[in-house]
Amino acid sequence: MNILKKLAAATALSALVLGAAPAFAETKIALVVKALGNGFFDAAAKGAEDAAKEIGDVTVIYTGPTSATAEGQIEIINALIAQQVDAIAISANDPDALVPVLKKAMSRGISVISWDSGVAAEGRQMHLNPSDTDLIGLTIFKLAADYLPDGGEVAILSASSTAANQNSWIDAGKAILPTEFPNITLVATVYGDDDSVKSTDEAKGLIASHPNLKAIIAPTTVGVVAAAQVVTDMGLIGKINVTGLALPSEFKQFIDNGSSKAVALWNPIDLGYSAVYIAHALANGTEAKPGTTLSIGHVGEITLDDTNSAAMAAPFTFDASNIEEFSKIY
Amino acid sequence: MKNLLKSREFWLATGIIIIIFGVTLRAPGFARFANLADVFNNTSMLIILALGQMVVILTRSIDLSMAANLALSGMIVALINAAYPQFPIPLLMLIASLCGLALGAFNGILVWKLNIPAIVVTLGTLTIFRGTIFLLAGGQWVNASELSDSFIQMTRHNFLGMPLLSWFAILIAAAFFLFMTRTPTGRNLYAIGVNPTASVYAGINVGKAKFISFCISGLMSGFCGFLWVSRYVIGSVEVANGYELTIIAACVIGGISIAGGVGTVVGTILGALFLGIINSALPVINISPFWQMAISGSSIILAVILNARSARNKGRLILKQKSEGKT
Amino acid sequence: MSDNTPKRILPDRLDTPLKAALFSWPSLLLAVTIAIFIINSFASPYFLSPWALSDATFNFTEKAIIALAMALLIISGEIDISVAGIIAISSTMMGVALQFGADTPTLVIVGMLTGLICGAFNGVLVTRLGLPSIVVTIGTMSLFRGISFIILGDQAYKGYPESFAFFGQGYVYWVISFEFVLFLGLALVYYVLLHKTNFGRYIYAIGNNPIAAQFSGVRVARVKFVLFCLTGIMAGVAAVLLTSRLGSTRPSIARGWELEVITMVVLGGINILGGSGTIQGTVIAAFIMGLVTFGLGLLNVPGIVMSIIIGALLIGVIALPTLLNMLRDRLKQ
Amino acid sequence: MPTPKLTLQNICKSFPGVKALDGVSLELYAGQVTALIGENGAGKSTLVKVLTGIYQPELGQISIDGTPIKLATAHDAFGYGITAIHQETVLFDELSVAENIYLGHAPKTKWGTINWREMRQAARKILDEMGAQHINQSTQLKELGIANKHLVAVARAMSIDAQIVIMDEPTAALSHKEIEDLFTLITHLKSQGKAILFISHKFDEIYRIADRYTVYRDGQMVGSGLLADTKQSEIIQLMVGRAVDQIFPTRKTQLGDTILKIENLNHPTEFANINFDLKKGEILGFYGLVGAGRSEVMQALFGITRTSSGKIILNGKTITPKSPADAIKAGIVYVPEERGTQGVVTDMPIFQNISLPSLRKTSRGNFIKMAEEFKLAREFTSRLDLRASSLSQQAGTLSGGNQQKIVIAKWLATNPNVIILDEPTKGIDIGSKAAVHEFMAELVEQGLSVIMVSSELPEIMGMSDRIVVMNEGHIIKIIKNNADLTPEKMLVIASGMDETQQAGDTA
Repeated sequence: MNILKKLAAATALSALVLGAAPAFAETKIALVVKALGNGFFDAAAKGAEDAAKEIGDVTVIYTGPTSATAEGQIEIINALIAQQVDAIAISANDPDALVPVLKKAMSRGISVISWDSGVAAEGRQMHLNPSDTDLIGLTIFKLAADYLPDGGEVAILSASSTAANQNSWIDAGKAILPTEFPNITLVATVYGDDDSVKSTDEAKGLIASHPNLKAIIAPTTVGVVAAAQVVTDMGLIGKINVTGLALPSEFKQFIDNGSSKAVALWNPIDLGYSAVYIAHALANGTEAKPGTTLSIGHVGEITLDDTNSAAMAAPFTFDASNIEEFSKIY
Repeated sequence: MKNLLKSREFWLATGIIIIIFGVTLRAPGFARFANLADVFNNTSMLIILALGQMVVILTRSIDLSMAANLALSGMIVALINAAYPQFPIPLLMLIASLCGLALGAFNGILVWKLNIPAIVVTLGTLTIFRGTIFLLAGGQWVNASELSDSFIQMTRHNFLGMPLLSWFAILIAAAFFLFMTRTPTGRNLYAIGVNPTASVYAGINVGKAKFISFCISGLMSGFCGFLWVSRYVIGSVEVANGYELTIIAACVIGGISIAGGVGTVVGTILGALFLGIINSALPVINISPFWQMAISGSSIILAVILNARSARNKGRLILKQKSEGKT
Repeated sequence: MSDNTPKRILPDRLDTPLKAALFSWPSLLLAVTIAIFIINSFASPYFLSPWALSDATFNFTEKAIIALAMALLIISGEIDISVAGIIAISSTMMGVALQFGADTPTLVIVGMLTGLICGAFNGVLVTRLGLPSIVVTIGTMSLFRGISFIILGDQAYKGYPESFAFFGQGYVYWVISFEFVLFLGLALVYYVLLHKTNFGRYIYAIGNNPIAAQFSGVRVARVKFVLFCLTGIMAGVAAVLLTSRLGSTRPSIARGWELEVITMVVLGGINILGGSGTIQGTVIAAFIMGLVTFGLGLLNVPGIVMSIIIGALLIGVIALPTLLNMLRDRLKQ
Repeated sequence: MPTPKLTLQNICKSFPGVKALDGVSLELYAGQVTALIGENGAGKSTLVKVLTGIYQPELGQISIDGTPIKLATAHDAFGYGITAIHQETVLFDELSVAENIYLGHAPKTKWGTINWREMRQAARKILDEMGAQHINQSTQLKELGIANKHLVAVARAMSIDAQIVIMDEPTAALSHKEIEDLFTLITHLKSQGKAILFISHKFDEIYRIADRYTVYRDGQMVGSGLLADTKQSEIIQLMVGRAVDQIFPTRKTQLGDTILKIENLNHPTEFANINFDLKKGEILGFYGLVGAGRSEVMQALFGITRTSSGKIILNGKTITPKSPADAIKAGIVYVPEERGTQGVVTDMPIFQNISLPSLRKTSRGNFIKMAEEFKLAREFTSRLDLRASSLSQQAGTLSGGNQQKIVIAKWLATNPNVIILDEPTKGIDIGSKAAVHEFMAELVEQGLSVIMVSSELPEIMGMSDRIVVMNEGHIIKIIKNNADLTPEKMLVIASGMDETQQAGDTA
């Protein structure tokens, strides 16, 4: 006990000597993503930086594991807790596994929000959905249905089986499928783990096992590229339409070559921007409870629902007419 | 004929044919040439990598760094291609190969000159290589839109009905076959695996032969680094993560003895194909892909048990010698 | 001849134990650890906080607990690549038990028992059928995790009882976590087992020369079998801790841990070819890996970059004695 | 006097703590066989390694036809036409016979690749010339027996057209018939003008085949000359540095009751119908050629080899040892032939080696008590007069003789009933050899029973009370050792009653 007190004293001392302690008023917000290097999250980080500049006195720590695992994120959160960040905004690799460590963070006075891919309610103060879950579910199926006037078989190539956001969109889509698109049959759902190779293999598997497949829906930016590449390679352009959620800058060539008619996405820059705005507000005393309205800079404002979640704008559709323009932005 | 029935390769090939036949009963399209060619194409890189690993295992070593080497070499050419799209593709292929060769040589030097066990060396370099990728690329991925079209098309060009990727695998397999059966160096690699002491007496430099084997596995990793980026259209830290154990698994199923000196090029190819076919057959016969891991695990164990049975030490056979002498 | 020459009595040792200890591998590692500790405390102002240090331990204790048993296994000349697979299947079995309404003690027993069964399975394959352990366990690695995938598929088990959370999240006293105390306790047990018991001596003898050990009456197969079981149980314990810490089970749990555990053991000075090494070394190596990872994490350096340091350390420390010898030879000439 | 084909002058080679070769010389002549004679540890195998380029001597000169050469690698030796046939065949089990013959110098095609067809044909030709028509050039080496592997090794020597052929105890594992074939072959090689170095322990063979001799003792050359001018006793005198009949201790034999009885022991492939008994205070010698099945029988008694049927009765009780641990518990211990791999744990300290089978006794409740271990080690190392700097010294750093003492000390510490010694003096120096023999005598006088397996006739005849002769997995005869027994008789019996064989002249 005594030694530990000394250690604590030494901490304070070294902080003083080194002068590395942050300025008092500065708010440190950690933006934790599923995996580093992913274009979608890099765009979100850009938005986060914009928000930090606008608010002032905010430092954004952009971090994440190199492979999309919950264990990797836990290690990072432990390091963030030790650094005494003021807020953590996380896009989670697993909705359940991260709960204990995020609870610990909150108990140490850190504000925690999830964005993009959520964690279970007890592990965060609020969740920022990029868009309305039901709307995304509808959109991804609609993108497929629009180009299948006669109906047919479709299959889903998702991210990891534990990704909360993808799962909720797929569930929402499945729920409305019988009523909205009665002549579309969903024949399979497979998981590419946001890994290019696995996604490629899974896409090939889908095509091999379902000869009548008309469309692949990939609600993940990694999977959609892999699926479009497979369709291109196998010479199935025109036979199988790839659709889903894609980053225009990464996906442009597949709209151009016809392997995909249209994809959708929200603006990841806005998403990162909003996450930082909300995290800053919560870190500075705003309480998140159902009905609270939060202002998010130029994006506008959002209101929390019963589950302390809020949704941003409807997904935006990219097709041959506008992909050129948006591929220059994100 | 008797020899044929005794060979591992024969039984493995039979097993593969039975699987293809069985799958075809349930999914008639499976045995079509186009589909089988596709399965082969999918397995091409595993074949090339397993052949590289085979050479190392034959000399009683192991290379855990192949997948990391592949990812690093791949990232280097991906970065070059992203920055200079006009850079000639064959030159990129060469750069990736040389890069892999250099990394393999680094492993080899540590094993040869410092006498560190291969498993420790490659466990170390595996993490070093991965980390270096992150530093090189600054944590970014190189994705489809950044790579030039000619790079991406390199593995996809159709030539005589098969993609170039398949042809690369066939050419390399043929080269390995010649190398392992027809060249003195290839035979020396076998010899040092069978009996290192005797090899020294036969004038073979054991350390140098191990070095050569690591150069070969490195070269194959580097070349596959190029193929991987072109085929999967991505360069990232996570490329082929954990693949090192799949490569070793292919070798083991193919009858390469971890104790060195035993195994053939044909066996290794069949081992890789076995994994490839399992991989592609499961979804076709509607078995959940979640079964795949357990099946490949069981096949490894089964293969090891069968190999061990055929290689069991038979003792001196003193009494049998006598009966031989009488007849 | 022996009648007219006086019988000689050999001294027990030439070096004093202290001198030997001072130049041993663990001492070198300890020096490295202290150096890393000092560097860390200068590099980040947050490092020396008791809570931060406590949090840091969570990153490596589960792996280190497996490393203790793995150390013994590697000293005996075998290896177990399947430990992460065992974690997956143990965690999954706990999840299955949970579906049948198991309480916390039952969950712990199920986790450890699954580990034991898996370890015994490896042990039987290696000792009964005489198969090389590195290949067998590459196979069982896929098999064990594969069974998890078959059972769970894309699902997860969650909703573990409140009391179960103590193992991976609870604190015994102030910042001292249960995990950490358990690790230190197990380290002590393994230290005594390896260095102070007949069993430990047998392990060294087997690792140095299994045939001579067998010819000296050591029951080689039995000892190895027990070691595989111990490794399995430790993986089971790690599964309990990790499942409790994550509060849920996925089949992809602890993926890639096997190589990290082995790295820890080898860094700890245990000869991968068997026969030598100490528990002290392994424990210190666990701290080194934990401290390097956490120290760089505080600077927000991604884990993958840290692996360069770990990899270089691994090769460097193994190469050091050889390099020094080469240098000495050169100086002699 | 012709000029030598190969000359070695003043060769020195030392290892940590040992001067293996101390200024030795050697001359080999074309068309002649020179026998290199010396006890184990005299430096013969080191010399072979120097000649084949495995070891580089610190000093001295090697010349061929008067021209000085350097043998930096095994490849160099190859290039100069020097080849060796080793006592334990160093060949490649998994490779084919043809490849074993041609590894490293296979015939090539114009592309630089190996020409398998030509290689097989050439191998066939050489094997035929040697009279080895029965060996198929395409079979894997592991399918062959020991004698045939030797023939392959000889074929390898022929294939490089070696001018200098070294044969390191080539007959050790061969039957008399096979030895005859080998001698025919050597005569053939002589007629081709090859210079042959023949290393053997067996004087009958040396006198039959060799023209010259060179004797080494303790790393030094102590004599050389023409065999025709020299009597065997003189050579033995040179070899051991004293008269032979002093080697074995005299002892009073007092046989007690039967302690061990073996009844009809069988093994599916290694031995059959083994029956013998052992009395308290007896030394029972087991004689036969290498590969006669002696070690296999011993290992069955020690629980390593499983038997298919038969009984082992110790002190009137039938025991079935399933592992060495069982055998040790029953009181049967085994000093193995392969000391380095089966006897001592080379990287462990001396005291731990000695206490290994007795740990239960030196510990309390399975917890090690090091003081007890040291006490045990001190007691038995001093009884055996072990030479080492301390009890914590690594066993592997000691000489062969001292390692053997550790193994024996280890077993005595278990307080056994029966001690089996498998080639107890193989590869150890004269001094330790005598000490081991003396100690054996001491042991039996104290009432222990000893089974001694040996291929050295003098040792068997000098030490045993009775001799069991084995051949091809069977016991041929059990002979009482008395003044009537001559080495000639023994050889005739051991060769499987083949009366046509004449043993060479002996002293």
